Amino acid sequence: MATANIRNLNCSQVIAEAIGLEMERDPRILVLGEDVGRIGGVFGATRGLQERFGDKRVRDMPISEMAFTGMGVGLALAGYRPIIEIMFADFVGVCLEQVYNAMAKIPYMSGGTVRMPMVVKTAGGCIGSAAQHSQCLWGLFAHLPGMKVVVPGNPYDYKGLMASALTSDDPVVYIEHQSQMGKKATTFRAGAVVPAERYTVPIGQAAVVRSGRDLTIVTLSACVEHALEAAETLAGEGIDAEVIDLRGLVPLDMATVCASLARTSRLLVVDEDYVSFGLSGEIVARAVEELGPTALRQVARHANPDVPVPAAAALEQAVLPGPASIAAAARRMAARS
Amino acid sequence: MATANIRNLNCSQVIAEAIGLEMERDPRILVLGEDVGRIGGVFGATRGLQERFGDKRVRDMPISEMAFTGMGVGLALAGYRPIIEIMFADFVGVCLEQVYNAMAKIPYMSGGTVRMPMVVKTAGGCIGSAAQHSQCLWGLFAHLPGMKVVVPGNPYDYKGLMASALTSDDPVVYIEHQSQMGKKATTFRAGAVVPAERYTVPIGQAAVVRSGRDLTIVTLSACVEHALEAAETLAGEGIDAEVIDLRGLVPLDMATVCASLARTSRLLVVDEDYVSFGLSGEIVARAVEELGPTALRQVARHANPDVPVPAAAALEQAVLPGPASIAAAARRMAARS
Amino acid sequence: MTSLFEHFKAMARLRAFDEACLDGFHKGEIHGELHTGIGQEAIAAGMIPSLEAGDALVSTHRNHMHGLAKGVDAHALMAEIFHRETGLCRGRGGHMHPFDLGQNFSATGIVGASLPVALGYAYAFWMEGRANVGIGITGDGGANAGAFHECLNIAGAWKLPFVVVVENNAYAISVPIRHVLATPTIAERAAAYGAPGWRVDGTDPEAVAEAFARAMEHARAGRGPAIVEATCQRFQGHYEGDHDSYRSRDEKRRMKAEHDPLAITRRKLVAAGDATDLDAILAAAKAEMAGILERVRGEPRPDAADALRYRFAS
Amino acid sequence: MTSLFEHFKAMARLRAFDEACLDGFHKGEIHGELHTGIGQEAIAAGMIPSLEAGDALVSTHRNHMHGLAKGVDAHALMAEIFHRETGLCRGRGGHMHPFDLGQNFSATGIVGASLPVALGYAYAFWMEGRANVGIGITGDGGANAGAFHECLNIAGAWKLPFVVVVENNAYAISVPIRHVLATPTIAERAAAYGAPGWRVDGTDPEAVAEAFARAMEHARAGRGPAIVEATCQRFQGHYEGDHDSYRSRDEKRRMKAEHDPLAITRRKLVAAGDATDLDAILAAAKAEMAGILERVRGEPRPDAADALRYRFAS
Ligand SMILES: Cc1ncc(C[n+]2csc(CCOP(=O)(O)OP(=O)(O)O)c2C)c(N)n1
Ligand SMILES: Cc1ncc(C[n+]2csc(CCOP(=O)(O)OP(=O)(O)O)c2C)c(N)n1
Ligand SMILES: [Mg+2]
Ligand SMILES: [Mg+2]
Repeated sequence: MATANIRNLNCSQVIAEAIGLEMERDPRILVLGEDVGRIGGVFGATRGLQERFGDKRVRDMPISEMAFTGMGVGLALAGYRPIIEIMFADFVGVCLEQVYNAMAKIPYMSGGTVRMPMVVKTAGGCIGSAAQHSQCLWGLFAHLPGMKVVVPGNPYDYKGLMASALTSDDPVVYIEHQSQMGKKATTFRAGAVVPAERYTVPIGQAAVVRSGRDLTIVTLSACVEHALEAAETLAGEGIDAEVIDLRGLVPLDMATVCASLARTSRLLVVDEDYVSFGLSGEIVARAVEELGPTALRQVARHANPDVPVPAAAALEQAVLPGPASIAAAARRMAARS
Repeated sequence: MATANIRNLNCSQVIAEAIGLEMERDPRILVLGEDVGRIGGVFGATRGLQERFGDKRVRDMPISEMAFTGMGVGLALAGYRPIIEIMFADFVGVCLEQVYNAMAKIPYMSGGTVRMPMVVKTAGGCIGSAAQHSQCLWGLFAHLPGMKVVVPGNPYDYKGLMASALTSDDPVVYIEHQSQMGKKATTFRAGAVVPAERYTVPIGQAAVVRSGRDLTIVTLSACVEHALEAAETLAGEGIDAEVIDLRGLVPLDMATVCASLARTSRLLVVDEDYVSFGLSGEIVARAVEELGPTALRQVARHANPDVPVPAAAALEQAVLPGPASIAAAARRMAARS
Repeated sequence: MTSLFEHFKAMARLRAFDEACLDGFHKGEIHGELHTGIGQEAIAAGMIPSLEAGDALVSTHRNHMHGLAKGVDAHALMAEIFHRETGLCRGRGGHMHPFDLGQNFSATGIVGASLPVALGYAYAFWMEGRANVGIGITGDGGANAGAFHECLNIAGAWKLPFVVVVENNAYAISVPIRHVLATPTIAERAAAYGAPGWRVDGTDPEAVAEAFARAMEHARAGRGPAIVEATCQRFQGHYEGDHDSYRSRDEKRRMKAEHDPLAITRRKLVAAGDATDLDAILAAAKAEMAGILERVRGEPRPDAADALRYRFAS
Repeated sequence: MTSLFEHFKAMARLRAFDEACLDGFHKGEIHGELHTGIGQEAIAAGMIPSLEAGDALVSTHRNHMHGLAKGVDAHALMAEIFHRETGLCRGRGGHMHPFDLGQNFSATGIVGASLPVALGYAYAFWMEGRANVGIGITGDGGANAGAFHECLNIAGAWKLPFVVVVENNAYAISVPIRHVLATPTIAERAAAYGAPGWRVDGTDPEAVAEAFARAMEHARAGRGPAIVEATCQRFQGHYEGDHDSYRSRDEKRRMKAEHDPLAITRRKLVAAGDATDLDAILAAAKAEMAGILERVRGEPRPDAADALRYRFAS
């Protein structure tokens, strides 16, 4: 780890590094997607891989997502471990069929005789590109059974979770946050140090990224950094927030969440995805189921209020969680208790 | 209403009747879908309409769902009120793009200058056709903002909610239950009487279909009948269950649910859709948010445990709610209290 | 070259298989839907001579005959259709979702979804420099799905070993293909992908075999994709229970009288003076499949307690 | 017939519009992405003469010029791009999602998704017996999406008035179309849909106008769909901020030197002895668009308090 502290990659470089290490290790891994080859991905997360591994293993595809997502299924059946890149999560509407009816279901439908070691890699979250290029949609993937849903929120996890996804025998949806791809590792509050060597972060384990006594903020992806920033502000006001990074939705690590809630008894779920019928409701429901309703003194959700992401900056800011709005939500809870 | 009690239509006939009445009233309504014309739909819910309204207004489409769902969007922009039939809800993976990125978002993206009076009509639920033809998926639609999601569970509502969908200026997803399409009106415990005249059932209003003191069963679609049957059994055991038919997910009528919970303080959500990241979690979360965590003494969910629907009957029965399993879930709650 | 007699034998087995399924279905032994290929046997039979073990075949909701043609064990397939623990997929998949990794065979219940998966195999073979082919089956209806275009374009651009077999039985459920097709044939679309396309009489196993062999050679030789469109008739309703009101009584009578691949082939064999007892062939096929059905009937169904197994490897 | 001079005037306005947007973008006045059509003006300009108010046009992420060609108010469009309350969509949609019901104009940010919506209009016109056309724009990349096939097949089967204009600028972001296309041209796919297809030089407004007029007449006359493929070059990166490393410096230099539709047209006008002061035309267009931009700059942005408005009618 001698090199760790002098490396200052951005998250997309970290991901490319992880994929490169796995591709070296395992010749069955290949990458299909739009612009993943010559330019190494519109967010840069496959940069340099085509040069190293050739244009068959890292392939620029036409805009035919249904075909190449299904090719991923066929390649997995043929013994490969394909990474299929859907450039933005928003585009999954053109190929969801192969994702949920084939990739996710074949292991179960085949009675366990077939495994689907396939990774759907995509970018979610908002960087200002409005309603059709800003969605998280992890709640959608997680609702559909059969795939693991991994959502890293810091450089260390981007690398380690990609390694785990590529060694998993189950299908994995791996969702990056657009805003983090160009963000330098050293600017992160959590997971800023990224070893050059290969390592894995287990899928399905949440992390307590900040300990606190007063309330538990449960979140993931870019909102983890927002929540940590909010927690610093709140600390100055005498509110001590614990922050949990879920690191994914399926499997959902409720043990870590419940252990925290057992101490704080206040739950604030922060989610950049749409609020209804998704992650935030599931967290609340499972907390209530597992701890019993009376164990929780307060419960709140702060997420996109079920509107398409608007184009105008002021509107966008009004519907997405950020450090200030998270702090405000926590303050409202503190005031009520 | 003189004729009401002598009519014994099945639900698909009731739906066809509703559509016919609206098409007579409003020449802008048309129906596009596979097999909707000559044979009147594989479930019969558009039977007789092509003969009455011609093959332009009731059109058999090729298996090109992306094209004809998008045609619905174009037709709505051109001033029509299209009904787009996606034969099974499971197939939405080939055309979700036009449903969620176009139909559902255009009203908001256009700043309210464009309305999308479009109905996506589809059949969900299980009648034994395994993993790719048995899904409910209402949780998926409801998670994606901009469309109303209507799920009738009895003949009266099938008719009245279709009338409302076809007069709504908002996009509506209308989900039938496969198992109810051939079921005769008179065999229903609720909503068995279907007037011949036109009437509407408002979108977004739940119905208390059975009053009870001990617990509140919140459900929808075919599970309403299952829950009513379970409630009869439970009544004989001294457990008095209230049953609420949500009749849809968006808008979600939590007022009716909360009013009931204020009395029973026990919530059992029954859902044929996948349990996680969907309807059942949302109900629990909103109930906790609106009533406060301490208002509820018990909370439970009974839904598909996040597996694809298996082919074998015994397995299928093991993962889907039915009268016996609902009664058992209620009994477990009663035993704990 | 495969003799017409061999084709007849193959077709007899294919029909007998689906008739055994029908028998079980009508006795209420199959939970859910059933789509048979009865009337379409000459297509699967015509494919057999050109299929190698290393090739991959991805089929549709109407897949039994393709599975058998690809070498899937008839017992394992039938046991799956009857949802037994001894089935290909332990009764979890059912008749629309058979998966046989060993034979590179699978299917899907979603129309149009077979082709992308077959293309994935084709890409694998091409990468490996293996002279194998990914074959995707579709009906006439499925050829109107967008995936058809996406897959053939990709295969055409990179000369992937990809063959599309279109079973054109003139209908997608109730919708006549001629009402919803821009061109007289599906095969002629091949030009849009720089590929050859052949339309053949899909009730004639020799015609199918010849066109399919040509397509497979083309693909194996690294010259890219090809389309084989085989016209045929579906004797049963779209699924068992289909009222089939969209085809007139007369149309259905003529279909069976004039377009039965078994009857046609039989007449040809007889006319050519083949002395074999063809009834004995049919009877043997029937007996084989009836035997398998009997065996399946005695086999265990999945246990409800196992409903959550197999969803994840770990 | 529209004179070359008129085309020049139209192109000057189209370019000036996108240059004004660029100006604002580089001053940080546009939140989010921007895709311009600079270099591709001859296509939109060539469409103008054949577009009627009652026709419908559905465009892509690169839609400004098509909107202007269809008659969308330049101020309302620019105000939308700059997310003003005075914009076409009150600043909610942004530059990829303009909707103008009055002009039957809309767009989408999802590649391939424009054509189905345009086909819906075509169906409406056909039903009404109106001699109007639904026009769908796609890039070369979008022509590989499945929707292209589904829509053209439907239009071909029923002879719907549907015209597809393919702006072939040789790239889908970084992917050269020649690497991912099975045929030399996109236009030749038209035969697969029983339709005519023309490939023209999309830097020549007269060539575009002629082919587009022919396609529109074909569609208006009830003879079904048509494809117009217009080759062109995109001068800017795919979006503003694109490193554009996939095109060599030399390629980009030649592109601007040899394939600029404004420069080409200007040379032709000068060679033909046209005495008009073309610089004055360019200056007037620039002034018009700069004026609009100034006006937009003074207009109010949406209020955060209104973020939840407009999601439902009721
Ligand atoms: C995407 C999708 N749309 C619709 C269906 C429903 N469906 C099942 S089979 C079928 C007809 C298929 O026709 P064709 O491809 O000609 O095959 P055939 O049944 O005639 O063999 C339809 C519409 C489906 N399974 N998937
Ligand atoms: C379904 C879908 N896939 C991918 C994208 C991302 N994307 C946006 S534009 C573009 C390239 C489009 O190329 P082309 O159609 O040739 O249009 P051009 O940008 O060259 O005008 C891509 C891949 C998208 N918006 N939608
Ligand atoms: Mg067919
Ligand atoms: Mg392009």
